[in-house]
Amino acid sequence: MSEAREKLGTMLYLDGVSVAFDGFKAINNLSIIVHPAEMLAIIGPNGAGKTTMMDIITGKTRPDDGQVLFDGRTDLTKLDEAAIANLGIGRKFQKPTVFESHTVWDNIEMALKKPRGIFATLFYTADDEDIARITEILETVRLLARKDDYAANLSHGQKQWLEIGMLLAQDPKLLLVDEPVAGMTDAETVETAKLLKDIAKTRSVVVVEHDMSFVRELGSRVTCLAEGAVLAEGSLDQVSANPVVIERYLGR
Amino acid sequence: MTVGNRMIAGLGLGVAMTMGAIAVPAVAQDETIKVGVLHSLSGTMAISETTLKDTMLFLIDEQNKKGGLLGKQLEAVVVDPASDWPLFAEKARELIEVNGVAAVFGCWTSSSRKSVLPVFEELNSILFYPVQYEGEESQRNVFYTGAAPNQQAIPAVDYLMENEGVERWVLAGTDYVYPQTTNKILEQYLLDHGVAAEDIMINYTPFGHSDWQTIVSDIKTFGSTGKKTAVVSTINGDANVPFYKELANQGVMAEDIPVVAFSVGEEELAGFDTTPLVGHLAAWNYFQSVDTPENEAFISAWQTFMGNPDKVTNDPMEATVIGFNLWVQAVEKAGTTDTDAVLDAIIGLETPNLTGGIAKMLPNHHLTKPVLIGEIQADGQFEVVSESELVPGDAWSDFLPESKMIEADWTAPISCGNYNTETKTCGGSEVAAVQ
Amino acid sequence: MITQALFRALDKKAIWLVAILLLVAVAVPASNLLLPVDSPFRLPNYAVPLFGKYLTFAMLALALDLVWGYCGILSLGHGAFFAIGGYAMGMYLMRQIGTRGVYANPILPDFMVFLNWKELPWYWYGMDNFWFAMLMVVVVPGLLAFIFGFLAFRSRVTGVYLSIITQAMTYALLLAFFRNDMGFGGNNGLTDFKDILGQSISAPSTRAALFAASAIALALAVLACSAIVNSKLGKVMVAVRDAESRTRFLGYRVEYVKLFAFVVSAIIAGIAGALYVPQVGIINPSEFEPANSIEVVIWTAVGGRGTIIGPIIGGVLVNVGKSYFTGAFPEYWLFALGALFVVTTLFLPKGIVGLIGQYRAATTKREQHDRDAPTPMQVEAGADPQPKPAE
Amino acid sequence: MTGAGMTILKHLIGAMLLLSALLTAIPAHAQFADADLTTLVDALAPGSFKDRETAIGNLVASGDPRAVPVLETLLEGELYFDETGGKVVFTSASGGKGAISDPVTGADLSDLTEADLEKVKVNNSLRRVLRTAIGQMTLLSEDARVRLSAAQSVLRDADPAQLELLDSAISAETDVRIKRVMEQARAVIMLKSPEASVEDKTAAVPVVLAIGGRDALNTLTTALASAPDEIRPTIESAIDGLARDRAAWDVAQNVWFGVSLGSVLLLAAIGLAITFGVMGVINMAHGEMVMLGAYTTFVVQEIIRQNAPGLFDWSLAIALPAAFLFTGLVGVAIERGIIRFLYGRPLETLLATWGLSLIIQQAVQRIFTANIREVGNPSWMSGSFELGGLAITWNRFYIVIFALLVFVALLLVLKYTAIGLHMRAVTQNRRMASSMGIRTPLVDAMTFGLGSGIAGLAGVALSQIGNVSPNLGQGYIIDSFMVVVFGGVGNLWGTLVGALTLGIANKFIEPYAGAVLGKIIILVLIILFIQRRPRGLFALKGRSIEA
Repeated sequence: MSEAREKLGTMLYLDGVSVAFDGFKAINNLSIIVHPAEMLAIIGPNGAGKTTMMDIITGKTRPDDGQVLFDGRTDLTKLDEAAIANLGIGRKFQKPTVFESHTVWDNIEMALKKPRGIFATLFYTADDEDIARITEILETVRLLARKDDYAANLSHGQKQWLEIGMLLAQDPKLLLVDEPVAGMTDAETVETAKLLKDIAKTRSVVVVEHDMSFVRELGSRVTCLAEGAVLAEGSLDQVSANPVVIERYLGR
Repeated sequence: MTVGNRMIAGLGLGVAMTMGAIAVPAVAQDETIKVGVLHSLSGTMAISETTLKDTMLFLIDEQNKKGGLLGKQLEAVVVDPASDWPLFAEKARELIEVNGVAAVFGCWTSSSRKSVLPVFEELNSILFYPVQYEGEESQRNVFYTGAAPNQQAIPAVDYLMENEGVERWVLAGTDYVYPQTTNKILEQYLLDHGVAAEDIMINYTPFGHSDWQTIVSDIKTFGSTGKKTAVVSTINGDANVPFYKELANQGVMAEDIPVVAFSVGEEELAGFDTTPLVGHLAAWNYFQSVDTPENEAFISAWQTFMGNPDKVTNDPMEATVIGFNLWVQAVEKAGTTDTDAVLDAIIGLETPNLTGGIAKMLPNHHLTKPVLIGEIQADGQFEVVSESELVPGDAWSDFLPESKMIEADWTAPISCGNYNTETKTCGGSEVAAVQ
Repeated sequence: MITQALFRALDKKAIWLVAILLLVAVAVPASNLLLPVDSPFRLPNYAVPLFGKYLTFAMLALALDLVWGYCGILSLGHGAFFAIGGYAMGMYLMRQIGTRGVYANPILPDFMVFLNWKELPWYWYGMDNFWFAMLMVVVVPGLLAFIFGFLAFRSRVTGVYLSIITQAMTYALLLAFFRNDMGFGGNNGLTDFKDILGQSISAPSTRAALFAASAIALALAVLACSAIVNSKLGKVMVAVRDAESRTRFLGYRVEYVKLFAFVVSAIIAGIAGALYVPQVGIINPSEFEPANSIEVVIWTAVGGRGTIIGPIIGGVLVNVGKSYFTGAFPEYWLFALGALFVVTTLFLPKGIVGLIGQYRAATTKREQHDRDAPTPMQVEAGADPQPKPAE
Repeated sequence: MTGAGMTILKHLIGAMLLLSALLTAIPAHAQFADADLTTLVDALAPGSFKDRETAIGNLVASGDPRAVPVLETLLEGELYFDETGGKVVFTSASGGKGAISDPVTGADLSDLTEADLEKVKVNNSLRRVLRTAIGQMTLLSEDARVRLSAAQSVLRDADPAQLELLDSAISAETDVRIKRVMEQARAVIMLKSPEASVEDKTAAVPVVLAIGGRDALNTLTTALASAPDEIRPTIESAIDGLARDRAAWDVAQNVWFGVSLGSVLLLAAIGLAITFGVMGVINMAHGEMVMLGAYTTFVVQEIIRQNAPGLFDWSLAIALPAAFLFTGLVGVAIERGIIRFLYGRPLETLLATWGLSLIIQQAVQRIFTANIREVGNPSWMSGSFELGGLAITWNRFYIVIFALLVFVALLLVLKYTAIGLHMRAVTQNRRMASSMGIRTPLVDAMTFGLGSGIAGLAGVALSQIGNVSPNLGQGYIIDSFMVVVFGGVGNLWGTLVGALTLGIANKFIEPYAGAVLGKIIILVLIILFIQRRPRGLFALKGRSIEA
């Protein structure tokens, strides 16, 4: 009973999830809960299963076992990537993945929350509202000046921002952000943290990150993963004080 | 200029250049008589056809040494249709329209011949087709100098029945029109001769089939019921080498199960050691081993021309030679290379076969030929074991219900390729349209 | 909606291209039919169907480019759709022969009489009707592409795996059509056509009309393709080509995008095949040869893939070259052709179009972006790498 | 029953026999004057095949052992006659000592000229007659090998007319093996002969049954038709037993055919598994590497034929390293000249190598002409042997072994040698490998060279079963790609399993669907299979693969 109620209020609910590749347990009985309009930072050593966890949530990898629910009701394990994306889950990849042979503008336009059907797409023409929305997003991610440039010509940091912009354009309820500040300058990092915190006011955000100062900047709840399972949970201070975490991840 | 119109300008230029390139020779000088050679020099058929291209060059060279034709030198125009059937049609058109050839010698496969037929009909030119084929065709502009089914398949089966006492038959072929038709004719022929249906096995394989284990093993099983069994092979060109190698290795001896082939000649046998295959048969109208003065002279002149004393000769080469000789005679008789005049002049002309006897151009555009049955020898040559009288080529098989009442006669008053002797009409009005 | 899409398609390049094609559609027949025979500007009769053939090849290359250049699906079996379209047309032409066949059978084509068939197989029904046959030209390649694509894309078969199974498809069809039992004339295929829509197929006027039809069909295909690639769907196609799984995470059904491109492309190829057959006068299984499909890939690459004009240039130029060299250097032309492919890949990675782009880049600086945009192959290599070795 | 050893022995003896028969001088107790025998021998030349058959009969009737070499020479097709005088002679080709010699006396007849000599023609039916005749005449020979072959020939013909001769031979025979063959022959004759008593026939059934295999089945089936009612059940049950055996052996035979086809596919594909599977080069010129290997074999054999014919049986052993080196070098040249500019652009390699394949084909055609070239089978690769109810041809047998050897060798090279280690390192992470001091360009060239060299080895093997022409490679390229992709790109084991699976599946479908339809079915199955497993049979799982 209480379990059902517990699920009902969540944005993302993982319970007892396991997956193995050729016998290697990448995720082992993992349980995580994210509430609406909440930010969760996930830290953990390499190979802890962070990216695999994202793959499971976004439908790229099917878990062998366990429950993955979105919005307390929708079973994500039955859906494919596109369906999950259309439910309102956006994902930003570890390595910035933007469409390099398209302009910045087109990248956002494609991400914009609009009917994704073949013919709807074929006959789509941007109306004023869409143009305004795209402009607004480009402003937010500070790429308006480069809207006609090919994405390939952006710097690494700009690509990261473009991808975040694409996430925004999708208007998701839940954002999965994988190492958003890798390759950014300190100033950019601060900006990014601000932006994410802003986003988290209205949406749920899961951030995977190695950069401890960035995580501190975010000031959110922290979960530490190791070997595919939760090692510790709590505030960053609590987690980083945890002796097991120190031994397994932070070192010394 | 945008990229687009630059490119389009380029395209236009390209097309214009091609037009130029192809169109210029059309205004050709007339000091020579041009002869088209339409044989594949690349692709799968090059194995068989390049030799015929060389044969044509050889014949034209010889003719020019004799002073040419009508006081002019002959000039070969060689193109490469690259074993690509639609390209045959394109190249035929190019030879006739652009190069203005007086006649074309070419094609090997039925598909290539079928592909060019409409071209020769439309442009009213002449094709000499030098390969044995399935028959069921006689076209006004085409001369079939290879064997019709009654000049190869049926005599071979007769030989096996009479001399080897064969009672059980495997008809093995590549799955295309020539074997299908030939086997259809043979099946009917065998049934007519009292062979039971269960004593006939028909098997088809794809082009270039290379794994013959199962089929050879099946042949062995089929042939081991105590009844004398033979294989009639219409297996195409390059699939033959692996087939014979498998026969040899599985120990299918000619004395037990003879294989008689219609598409295996000296060229194919040059591809392997024939010692284990001695005694297997082939039916042709020509073998290199035939001992006549004409043949001896031809072989030595050919080998000298090619600069290779081991160069073999084969049946389609002889068919090319006969076709060429008849065309030369017809042009001399008509005094012109004009198609209609040559078509009229050539009927009834005669030239000696290289194997003895006389090849006469019949009104149905086929020839009289002797049928030779040869046994494979250890040196890759054939030993003639049976030689028939001259057999006139029959375009329309008498053993198929649909065609037994059809005759071809390109002389007046019938002048058509498919005259129905029952209805006394010509089948297709294509013919009527031309006339 | 549709008008908007069409309007978008009419960018400057496309307008030029369509205009030129329409001009060619008029000029070539006019030059052949209207000018006196001795005029130096008159196109000889044989050239009309020959040029028509080049245009159908260009159309086939354009079709391939839609899936390969824009959507990243390297099909090594596109010749199959071309051939099927051709067979549909061939069946119609065959039925038009009627009693003019050698056996004078009003219903059965000669090769069926020849093989002792008694009645017309069901799939030949209706093919004597031109419009029904034309429907089949579109439907059969489209349906095959739909079924094949649905299975393959749904299972996320990509890269070389997809290329090889498309090759397997055309190879299987090649073998099947070789079989005489299939009822398509076996190795000889369908030939000896007489009429199309009551007009003699060898009449210069029919030839001219077929040429014009080919040029117009190509112009329409150019319009359709540029409408698609300039639409948002076209952008999604390129997105799929460059980063397939990213596109998925944006919520696009990649399999449907691919399926759409594949089916449209197959239909264009089918129409090209249907126009090819009456101009060359024969359709037979060799059109299914895997080597033919590979050649189409090469035309596209030589011209420059990922552009609308590139495959058209490639399709025409390579075939013009082939026509010329097989006649002029019959014994050596394969060296020339082979060398062309090697040289193109080594020195013209973006094809002939890329060469023009390079030339232009050297003279102007304005269109910086074009040049700096990644070429399809660079992106492809980055985004869709060969699987890592197993050990 | 007799087992493989026995049958192989038979096979070997049979092969040696013709030679020995020619060399063994049979002691001549001439019952005939030279002149009389000469007349009989000379009668072989003129007339039709029918006349020749009569002449042979007369010669056999003479019983003169000197007739045997004459008949054997005739069987070989090496007996000649002088066109002018009609005299039948031996030439050097027929084993005569001098150029031309008298077949009866052995006297030198060099006054005859070669040009006048004409072959005495034989055809198939005459060959049969000759074999029977020789069998008959040598059944009582003193040489055991000759007797064995004679007995086998009698067993083959099983002519009731020879019963008497056979009986006397059996009673005189001391060698158990030969005696058994003779008894088998006698049993077959019994079953055939309408005059034989029911007891004789009943006794014959188990003897025939013991021959086993298809031959016994045929004999019994034929006998059943004319058998008296009393022994029908015996024969029928014997037939049932044999048919059951046969069905089981047929399955085994299909498996063998499949393995053999699979090994051909494996050979053709394994080089591609390196150049395509490991390096990612879509190598359309792979088939041409195979073709170059086959032509290398041809060239090696030509050189041997002209310079050292005695070494012919070693030609393949010489061709293997030659082909490996030659095609390997060509591969290195291709890699250095073209492929290295195309890394990271896998599809570009398709175009360039396709162009290359056209050039190589055309070049070979210019050099060797388009005609099929003869590549001979060494004697140890000719013929077949029986293993229980399986008939296995030697060339296929060796090719299976060879394919597996190449596979194992390649695995070992990749696993345990430095170059193999470097190859794997470079293909997995080029930058890392190069920063660790591996000379990546050298390794690339070596890898491509290795793949090409293996294709060359395949060419040597494939020249033994197919034809050698410029198009040879085209016949294998599509199948090779199918195998590599079906097995899973980049996985050698996948290539092995893929090749064998496709081979065996093909051979089990072929008897039901025919060769053409069978191939179509296999292709459709591959397409469907790839839907199920989009990365082939041996795909790796995990997230790195799917990036």
